[in-house]
Amino acid sequence: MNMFTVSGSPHVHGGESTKKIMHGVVIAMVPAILVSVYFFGLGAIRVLLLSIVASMFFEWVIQKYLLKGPLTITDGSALVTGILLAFNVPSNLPGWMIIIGALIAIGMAKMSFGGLGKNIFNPALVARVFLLISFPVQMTSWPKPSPITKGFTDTITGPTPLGIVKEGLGADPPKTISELAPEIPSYMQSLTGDMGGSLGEVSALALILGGVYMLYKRIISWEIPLSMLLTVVVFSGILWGFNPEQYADPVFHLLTGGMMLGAIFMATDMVTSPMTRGGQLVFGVGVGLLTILIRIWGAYPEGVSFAILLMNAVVPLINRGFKPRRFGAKPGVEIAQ
Amino acid sequence: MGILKTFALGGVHPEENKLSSNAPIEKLALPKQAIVPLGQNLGAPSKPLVKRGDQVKAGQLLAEAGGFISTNIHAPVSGKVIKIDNVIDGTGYKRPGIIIDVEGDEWLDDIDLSTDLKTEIELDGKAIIEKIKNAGLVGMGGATFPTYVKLMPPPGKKAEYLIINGVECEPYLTSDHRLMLEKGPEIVVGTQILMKALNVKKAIIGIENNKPEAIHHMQELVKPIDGMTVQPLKVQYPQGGEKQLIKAVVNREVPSAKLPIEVGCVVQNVGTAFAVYEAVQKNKPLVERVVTVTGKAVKKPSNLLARIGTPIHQLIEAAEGLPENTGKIIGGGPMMGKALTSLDVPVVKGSSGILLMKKEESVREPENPCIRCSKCTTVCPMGLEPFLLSKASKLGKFDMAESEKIMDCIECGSCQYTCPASIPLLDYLRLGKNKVGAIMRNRGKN
Amino acid sequence: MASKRESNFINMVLTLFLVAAIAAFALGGVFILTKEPIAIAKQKKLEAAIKAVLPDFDTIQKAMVKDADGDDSLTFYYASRDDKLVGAAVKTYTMKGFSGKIELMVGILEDGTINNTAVLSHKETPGLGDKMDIKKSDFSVQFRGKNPATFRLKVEKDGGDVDAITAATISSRAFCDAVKRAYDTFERQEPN
Amino acid sequence: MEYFVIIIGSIFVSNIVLTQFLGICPFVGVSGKLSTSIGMGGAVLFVLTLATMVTWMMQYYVLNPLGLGFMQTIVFILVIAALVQMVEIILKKVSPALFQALGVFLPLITTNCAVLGVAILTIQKDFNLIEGVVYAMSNAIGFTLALVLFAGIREHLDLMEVPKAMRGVPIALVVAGILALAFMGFTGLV
Amino acid sequence: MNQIQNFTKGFIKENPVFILLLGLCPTLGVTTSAINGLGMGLATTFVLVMSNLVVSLVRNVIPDKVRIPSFIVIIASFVTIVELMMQAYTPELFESLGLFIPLIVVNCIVLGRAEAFASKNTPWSSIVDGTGMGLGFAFALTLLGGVREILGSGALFGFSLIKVDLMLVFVLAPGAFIVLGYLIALINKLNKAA
Amino acid sequence: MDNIVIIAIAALGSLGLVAAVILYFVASKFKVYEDPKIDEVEEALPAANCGGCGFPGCRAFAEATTTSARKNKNLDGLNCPVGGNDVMQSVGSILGLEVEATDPLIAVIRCNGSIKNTPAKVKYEGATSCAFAHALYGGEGGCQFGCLGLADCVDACDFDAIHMNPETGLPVVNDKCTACGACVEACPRDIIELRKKGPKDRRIFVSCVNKEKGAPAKKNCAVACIGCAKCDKVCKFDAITINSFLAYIDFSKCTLCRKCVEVCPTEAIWEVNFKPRKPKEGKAPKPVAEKTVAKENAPTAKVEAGKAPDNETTE
Amino acid sequence: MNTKFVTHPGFIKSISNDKAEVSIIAKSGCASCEISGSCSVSDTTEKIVDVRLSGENNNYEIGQAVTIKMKQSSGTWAILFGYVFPFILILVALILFTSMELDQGLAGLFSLSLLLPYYFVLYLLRNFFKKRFDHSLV
Ligand SMILES: Cc1cc2nc3c(=O)[nH]c(=O)nc-3n(C[C@H](O)[C@H](O)[C@H](O)COP(=O)(O)O)c2cc1C
Ligand SMILES: Cc1cc2nc3c(=O)[nH]c(=O)nc-3n(C[C@H](O)[C@H](O)[C@H](O)COP(=O)(O)O)c2cc1C
Ligand SMILES: Cc1cc2nc3c(=O)[nH]c(=O)nc-3n(C[C@H](O)[C@H](O)[C@H](O)COP(=O)(O)O)c2cc1C
Ligand SMILES: Cc1cc2nc3c(=O)[nH]c(=O)nc-3n(C[C@H](O)[C@H](O)[C@H](O)CO)c2cc1C
Ligand code: SF4
Ligand code: SF4
Ligand code: SF4
Ligand code: SF4
Ligand code: FES
Repeated sequence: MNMFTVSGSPHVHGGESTKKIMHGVVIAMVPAILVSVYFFGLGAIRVLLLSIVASMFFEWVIQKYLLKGPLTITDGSALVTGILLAFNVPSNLPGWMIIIGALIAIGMAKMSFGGLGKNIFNPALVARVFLLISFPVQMTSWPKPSPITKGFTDTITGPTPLGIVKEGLGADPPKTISELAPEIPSYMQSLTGDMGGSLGEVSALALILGGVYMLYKRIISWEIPLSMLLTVVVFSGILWGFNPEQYADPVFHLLTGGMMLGAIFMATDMVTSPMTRGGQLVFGVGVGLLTILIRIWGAYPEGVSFAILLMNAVVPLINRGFKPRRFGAKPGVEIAQ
Repeated sequence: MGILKTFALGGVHPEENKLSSNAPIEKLALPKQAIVPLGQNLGAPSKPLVKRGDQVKAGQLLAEAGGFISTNIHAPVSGKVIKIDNVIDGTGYKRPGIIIDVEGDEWLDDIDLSTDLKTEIELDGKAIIEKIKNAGLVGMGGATFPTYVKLMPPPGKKAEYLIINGVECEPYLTSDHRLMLEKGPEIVVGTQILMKALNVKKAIIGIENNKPEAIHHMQELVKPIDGMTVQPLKVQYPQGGEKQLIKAVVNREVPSAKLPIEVGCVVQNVGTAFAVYEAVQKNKPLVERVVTVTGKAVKKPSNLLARIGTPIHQLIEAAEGLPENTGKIIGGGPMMGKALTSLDVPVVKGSSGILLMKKEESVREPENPCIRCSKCTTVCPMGLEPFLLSKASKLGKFDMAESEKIMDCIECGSCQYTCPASIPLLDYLRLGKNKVGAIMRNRGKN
Repeated sequence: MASKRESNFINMVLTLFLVAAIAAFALGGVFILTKEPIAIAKQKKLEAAIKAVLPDFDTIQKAMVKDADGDDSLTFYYASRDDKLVGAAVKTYTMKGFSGKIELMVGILEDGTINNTAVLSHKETPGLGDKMDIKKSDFSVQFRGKNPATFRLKVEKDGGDVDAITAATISSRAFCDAVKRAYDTFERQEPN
Repeated sequence: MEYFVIIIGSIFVSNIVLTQFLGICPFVGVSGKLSTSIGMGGAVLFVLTLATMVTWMMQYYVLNPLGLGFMQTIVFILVIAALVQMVEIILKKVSPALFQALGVFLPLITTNCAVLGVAILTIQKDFNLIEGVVYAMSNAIGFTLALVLFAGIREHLDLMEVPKAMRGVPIALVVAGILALAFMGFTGLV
Repeated sequence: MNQIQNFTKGFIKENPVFILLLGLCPTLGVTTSAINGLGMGLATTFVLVMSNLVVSLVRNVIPDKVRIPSFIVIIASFVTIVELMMQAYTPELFESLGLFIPLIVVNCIVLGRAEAFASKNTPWSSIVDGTGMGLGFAFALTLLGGVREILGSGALFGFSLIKVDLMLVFVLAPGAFIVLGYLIALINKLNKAA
Repeated sequence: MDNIVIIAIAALGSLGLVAAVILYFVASKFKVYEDPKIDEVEEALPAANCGGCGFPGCRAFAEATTTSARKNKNLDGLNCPVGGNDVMQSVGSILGLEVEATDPLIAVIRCNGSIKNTPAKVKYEGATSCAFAHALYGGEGGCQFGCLGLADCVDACDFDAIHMNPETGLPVVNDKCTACGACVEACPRDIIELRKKGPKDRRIFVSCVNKEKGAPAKKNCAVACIGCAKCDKVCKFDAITINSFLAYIDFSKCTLCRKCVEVCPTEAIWEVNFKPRKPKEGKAPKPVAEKTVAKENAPTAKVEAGKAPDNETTE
Repeated sequence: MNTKFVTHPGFIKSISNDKAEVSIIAKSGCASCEISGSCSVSDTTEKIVDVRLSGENNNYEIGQAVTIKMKQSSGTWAILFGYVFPFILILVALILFTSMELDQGLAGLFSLSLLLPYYFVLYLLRNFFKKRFDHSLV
C-alpha cells in the first residue's frame, strides 16, 4: 500500500536553495578569479587553493568534532568564504598566514556563533582585518601585477594606489594629488586590474560583471551596492570639489582598493546585512561614509573592511528599526455612505 | 489593458499547472454511503437532529447550527442513517459525523432541481439572509466561514463594495474557473442577491489574468447590470486572499486584526455566489460542490460536481484512478491545502480540490540554517518577517511573536515556498499563532 | 548580617572617622617612607634617560625653552662637566605618530650634533612602530653623531637621509619630526 | 579643535570599553534590552561628568595644595561613592515618583571602574576642567555606544542557537574582540 | 571549612576570573604579557590578603551600616600602599600596569571577599581565603598574559621562544577579548566534562 | 611626625565624617531589612532556576519560602521538586520549620505506541515539534492520543533526564529526572505524568492514554488499553478507575501487588524495576520491563531497546 | 495601544486602600556576574515603588510576588529628568561660566551649585511626575 506523507502547507517549493545561491556567488566570482590568475600568476592560484581548502577543512572539522551538529560543508558557504578571503590578501602572503586567516574566518567569526547564518560579522573580513593587524608588513606588500602572458618573473612589490595617495599626502612636505598623478594607475588600468592590490580587488570590471550576474540571478539586491557606491561618490565628490589637490576624485575612490569587491561581494553578504530595503540602504550609506572617513582621515589607507565590519555590528539595530511595511498598519478608510 | 492591478506587497508566482481548466464539470455518481462530518465550517460543530435508523431525503436538515458561527447541515443524499459516531477526518482525528446508507435519490419536495435560470429576486434582504443561513451556506473559498455572518455587518459598519473572488490563485485548482464558465449567469444572479442582502450598489468580480475566457465571459454577462464590473488582475499568489484582493481591487488596506468590513468591503467566492443563487432561487441547500481532481500523474484531471459526504476515493476513481507513485494527497491546492491521511475521508463543504502529488514532488528538502536572505520577508504579502516569527515561535518567545504581528499571518505559505534554506517556516508560524492566540484569549478572560 | 553591633548615628560617624583617620595615618606613614625612594626612582629614570643621550656630565640644569614654532615649550636639561657645558638633553615630542604622541629625549652636543636619542614614551604598534625603541631595533642608531645641518632629518621616501623602519614609515617620520623639533629649538635658543 | 580631538578620540579611537577595558562588567552584564542600555548611558553620562568634575576640583583645590597627591585613589573612591549615593538620596527626596520610575527601569549605577578610571585619567592627562568634562562626557557616550551596539547584538544572538560552550560571556567577549578589531579602523582619525 | 579546600578553591573551582567572572577590566587591561599579569595578580593578592585580614579583625567592631564604606577605606588604603611601594621599587612595572593599580579598589573580588568572607570569618581563614583567591586571580592573569604573549610575540615572560613576530593582534585590545573569551569557553567545557 | 600625616588625617578624617553623615541618611532611608535567611535558603537550593516550583527562579522561591515561614509559620504549597525532600528539609531547618516528607515523583511516559506496536500508516514531514504535529494531524500510527515522537518533552527538560529512543520512537526517562514537570507541560498530548517513584523505584502504571473503544484502539496499537476492566476487577485496593475506555491507576492507592499486570490482555500495564516473575506453567515467560530507568548517563539506543518494554504479546 | 512596557519583579510590602507598596530589588549592572551573592551585596538595594491598584481585583496580599509594569516612555522621561537634563545644565553652565572668564574652580562650583535650583524645580514638579509615572501590576 501507498504510504502517504502528511505535512503542513505549502506542499510545493520554489526550488531555491542555499547551495544554489552560494554556487551562484562562486560563478559570479569567476571573472575576478581569472583576472587575478592572469595578473598574479601562480601566486594567485596558490593563495586561492590554500584558502579554499583550509576554510572547508576547518568548517568540516569544527562541525564534526566540536559542534557535533549536522554537516553543512556541501552548502558552499565555506567555499565562498574561502575564495573571498583569498580575494582579500596579497598573492604573496605566506601560506601559514592564509591558514590562520581561514581558521579565524571559519572558527572564530562563523562557528563560534553557531555556523552558517548565525554570525554577526562577515567571516572573510574578520579574517582579513585580523591578518592585517597581525601581519601588517606581509599584508601590505603588494606584488606588482605581471600578466601571465609575460611569463613568470620574480614578483616585485609595490604600493596600491590608495597607499600611494595616503603616502604622498602624508609625506614631508606633503605632495599634491597632481604631483602624485603619474604614479597612480589610469582608470583603464583600475578597470582591468593592472594595479597593485589584493587578489580579487584589482579589476573593477570583473567584479562588476559578477555583480551584474548576481543581480540578474537575484542573489543580491541593488540596495546595498548602489547606496554604498553613491555615498562614496557624493562624499568624496564634495571633498574633491572642495580641494582637488588634497582629495582624490570620486572615480579614483570607486575604482581602487576593495571598494568594488566590498560593495558587490562583501557588504551584500545576506547573513551579515540588514533584512529590509530601508535597512539595506542605511547600511550601504553607513559603509560608504565610514570607508571614506577612514580612507581620508584615518591611519589606514583602506577602510572598506573596517567600514563593513563596523556596520555589521549595527545591523541588529538597523533590523530593529527598519521593519518591512506591514500590511494594514494604517487605520481603516472613511467609507462613503 | 495597461498595467494590471495587483496587491501591494510581496507575493510569489508558483507554477500554475491548471491541468483541468478545460475539463467541463461532470456530475459524479452517488456514493454508496455518505459520511457527513458535523464540523464542516469554521467555528462550532453542528448539533445532529436525526437518530440512527432515521430515513432521510436529500436536502433534509440533518444537523443545526451549534452556535453563532456555525451552520446547518443537510442530507446530501437520501437513505438511512446507519450511524452517528466518530468518523475519521482528513487529519486522522476522529470527529463526530453522520453516516447515511444511500438509497435512491429522493429530494425534499420544495427544492427546485431544474436548471432554468431564475433572475427575479423576490425576497428582501432580511429574508435572503435567513434563507442563506437556513441553507447552511459557508464560504466556498476555503475558509468555510458561515456566509450569513458576513452578510450582517456589525452595527455602525456599512458595506460599500461586494467583491466576488474569482481569483483562484492556487495552482492546479480550476473549480471556480469552470464554474464561472459554465454557471456564469447563475453567479451573476447570486451576486445580485448578495448585493441586495448587503444593500450595496457596487460589486466587483476579481479574476486573474490567466483565465482570459472567464474574464471575457463574465465581462459580457455583467455588461447589462448596474454597478457590477469585472476586474482583471495580474497573476500573483495569494491574490485570492481576502485582504490582498481588496487591496488589488479597490486599493484599500484592511487594518491589522480587523475585518474587511472595516474598509467597507465584503468578499465572497464565486462558488459561494453560485450556492447563494441555488439556495435563494431554487431553495436548494448546500449539499454538493465542484471539486477539482488533479495532479501531474492523474490520468484525467477533472472537475467534478460531487455530493458532500462522497468519499474521495470515488472522486479519484472518476479521474481514472490513483496513480502508481502517489506520495501525498492534498485536500485543496498545493499552497494552502491540507495533506490527507486517508482516501476514505469525505468531500465536505470546503473541499475545493483533490491534488495527488507524486512521491518525488512531495518530498521536502531537509531544513537548513536560515541564511537571513530576507526572501521570506520580501514575499510576505502581509509585510511580516517570517524568519523572525518562526524563530520566536520555535524558541517560545511568544510575546515577541505577538508584538511582531504573528497574528496577521494569513498562512499563505509564500515564505516557506521561497525559503532557500527549506525551513518549514509556516509550520512554526502556525505553532506560534496557536500559542499566541491562546495567550491572547486567556488575557481576554482575565 | 555580619556584625552584631547596632548602628546609630554616633557610632557610625565615630567609626568611619576613626577608620579614615587610621587609614590616613598609615598612608601618611607609608608615604613618608616611600617618598625618598620614589623621588630617587624618578630622578634615576630621568638621569638614565639623559645619561643615555649625552656624554659624561656631573651637573644638570633644567630649563623650559619656547619651541621653534613658538606655541609650546620643551624641557631642556643642560648638562655640564666640570662647569663646562657638555650639551643639552631635550625632552621633545611629536603628535604625528601612528597612534598619537611620541616623546623622545634627544641629546644634542654644543655644536648641534645629535649625540643620541632615547624614546620616553610612545603608543606605536608593537612589532612595527615600536622598533624606534633602541631595545627593539637599531633604527635610532643612525641618528648618533649626525648633525642635522648636514644630515637631512627626513625619511628617504621624502628625500631625506633617514632609513625608515620597514612598513612603519609613519612612525619613522614622526621620529624625525620630534628630533627635528628638538634640534630646531636648540638652534634657536642657543644665542641667548 | 582640541575638544573635537577629545570627543572623537574617546568615543571611537580609544573607546573606553573596547580599547581601554573599563566598564567591562556592565558591558557583559547588562541585559540585551536596548532601552535599558540607552538608559544606562544617560545615567552614566551624568554620574561620570559629575564625578569627574568633583574629583577634578578635589585634586586641584584640595589634594595638590595640601600635598596629598598620593591620597588620590582613596579620596576619589570615597568622593565618588558618596556622590552616587547622594544623587540617589536627593532624587528620592525631591521626586519620589521619578526615583521609583528609575528603579523600575534601570539597574543601579555603581561606582565601577569606569567612573574611577575616567576620574583618574582626567588628572593623568592634565586636562583642565572643561576638557575633563568633555572627556568624561565623550567616554560616557563611547560607553553607551558600545553598550547599545552590544544590546542589539545580544538580542540577535538570543534568537540564534549559539553553541553551548560559547553561550553568555565567551561569545560576548569574542564579539567585543571583533568589535575592537573593527574599531581599530578608526586609528589615526585624531 | 577545610583550610586547604578554602585555599585551593580559588584556582579552578571558584576561579575569580574564569568561573566567577570578576574583575574583568584589569584582567583584560594588563595582560599584554605574562609578567604584567603576574605583577597585577600579586599586587591584587597583597591587597586582598591584607584587607581580608584587617576586615576580619575589625569585623565585630564596625557597625553594620558603615560596613561597606569602612571596607572601602581599608581597601583603598592598601591599594595606595601598593601604589606607593611599586612606584618606589618597581617603577617600570608600575608604569606598564598604569591605571589598573588604583582600580584594584573597585575590583569586585576584593570588596566581595571582604564582604562575603572576611566579615564573617576568623582572621586566619580570611588570610587563607584571600591568598587562595588572590593567587587564583594571579594564576588566571598570568595564564592569560602568557597565552597572549606567546601568540602575540612568540615569547613568554620576556624570553622569546620563536624569533619571528607573531600575531600582533594578541597583544592589542582585540586579542585580550578573544583570548579570554575562548579561555572561558574552554574552562566551561572542561568543567562540564568533569 | 611629619605634618603631612596630620594633614592627611585631617583631610581623610573629615571626608570620613562627611561620608558617614551621608551614609547615615542613606542607611536610614534606603536599606530596608532584607532577611538574611533568604540568602541562606537560596544557598541551599539547587540553583537550577528551572521554575519547577512555580516561581521565576531559585531566588524568588527562597524569598517566597522565607516570607511564608515568617508569616504563616509553614511552607504549605511550597516545594522544590528538583531538590526533593533533602533540600526542603534543609530549607525547613534554616527557617526553623518541620517539613513533611513528600513522596518523590518521577516522570512516566504513558504510551507504548512504539514503531513496532503502532506501525506507521502515513509519513510526517515538517517541523520537529509535537505541538505543531498535534495540531496538524492524528499521528503516524493512526492513534490520535499517542506519542508523536518529535521530542518536545526532550527539549523541555533542563536536566538531561529524558531522551528519545530511536528504536521505539518513544521518550525514555532516566533517573536524572527531578520531577520538575517541564515535560508534562510540553507534551501536547498529556502523555507524561508525574507519578510516585515508588519503593526501590518500583511502580506500576497504565502505559496508554487512548480513550477510544477497544476495537478501534486495538486496531491502531497492539498494546492499547481497551478498557476491558479486568484490572479494575482484580484490584483489591480500589486503585483502578476506568473512564472513556481507559484504565488509570491511582498511585496513592496502588500497593504494587502486580495483580493487574497479569490480567491485562494487551499488556498495557507496566511494572517497572520488579524482579522477573517465575514463569507460570504452560505460559511462555512474559518479557518484562526490567528497568526503564537507565542508570547515570544518557541511555544509548542499544541499551534502551532492551529495557523499554516493547512488548510483543506471546499468546 | 502600541506602547511598550517594561516590567520588574517585586514583592508586595504593604497595602492600603488603593495603593500597594511593592519592594523591588535593584541590581547593579554587574549583577549578572552570576555570583552576585559574593560581590554585589553592596550593589543591591531594595527600592519601594508605589503602585496604584485598580479597584476591583484587590485580592493581593502582603508578601505576594508580583510584576510591576511601567510604560517604557516613563522610563525614558525619568532618565531624561533624572540624569540627562542635569548633565546638560552643568555642561552649558560650565561653558558659559568659563567663557565669562571665570576661574575654572569657581565656574565648576557655580555650575554644580546650579543643581540645587534644578532639584528644587524637580521638587515642585513632583506631583506632576506622580501622575505621569504610574506603575501597575501585571
Ligand atoms: C471570529 C470571526 C468573526 C468574523 N466576523 C465577521 C463579520 O462580522 N463580518 C464579516 O464580513 N466577516 C467576518 N469574518 C470573516 C472573515 O473576514 C473572513 O471572511 C473569513 O475569516 C474567511 O476569510 P478567508 O477565506 O480569506 O480566510 C469573521 C471571521 C472570524 C474568524
Ligand atoms: C492565501 C489565501 C489565498 C486564497 N485564495 C483564494 C482564491 O484563490 N480564491 C478564493 O475564492 N478564495 C481564496 N481565499 C479565501 C479568501 O480569502 C476569502 O476567504 C474568500 O474569498 C471569501 O469568500 P467565501 O467566504 O465565499 O469563501 C484565499 C485565502 C487565503 C488566505
Ligand atoms: C595594525 C597595524 C599597525 C601599524 N602600526 C604602524 C606603526 O606603528 N607605525 C607605522 O609607521 N606604520 C604602522 N602601520 C603601517 C601603516 O598603515 C602604513 O602601511 C605604513 O606606515 C606605511 O607603509 P611603508 O612604511 O611600508 O611605506 C601599521 C599597520 C597596521 C596594519
Ligand atoms: C551575496 C553573498 C555574499 C557573501 N559574502 C561573503 C563575504 O563577504 N564573506 C564571507 O565570509 N562569506 C560571504 N558569503 C558566504 C556566506 O554568506 C558566509 O559564509 C556567511 O556569513 C557565513 O555564515 C556570501 C554569500 C553571499 C550569498
Ligand atoms: S504564511 Fe504568513 S508569514 Fe508567510 S508569507 Fe504568508 S502571510 Fe507572510
Ligand atoms: S527565506 Fe528562509 S533563509 Fe531566507 S531569511 Fe527567510 S527563513 Fe531565512
Ligand atoms: S523528565 Fe520531565 S519532569 Fe523529569 S526533569 Fe525532565 S522535564 Fe522535568
Ligand atoms: S511524549 Fe509528548 S512531547 Fe514527548 S515526544 Fe511524545 S508526544 Fe512529543
Ligand atoms: S566594570 Fe567591573 S571590573 Fe571594570
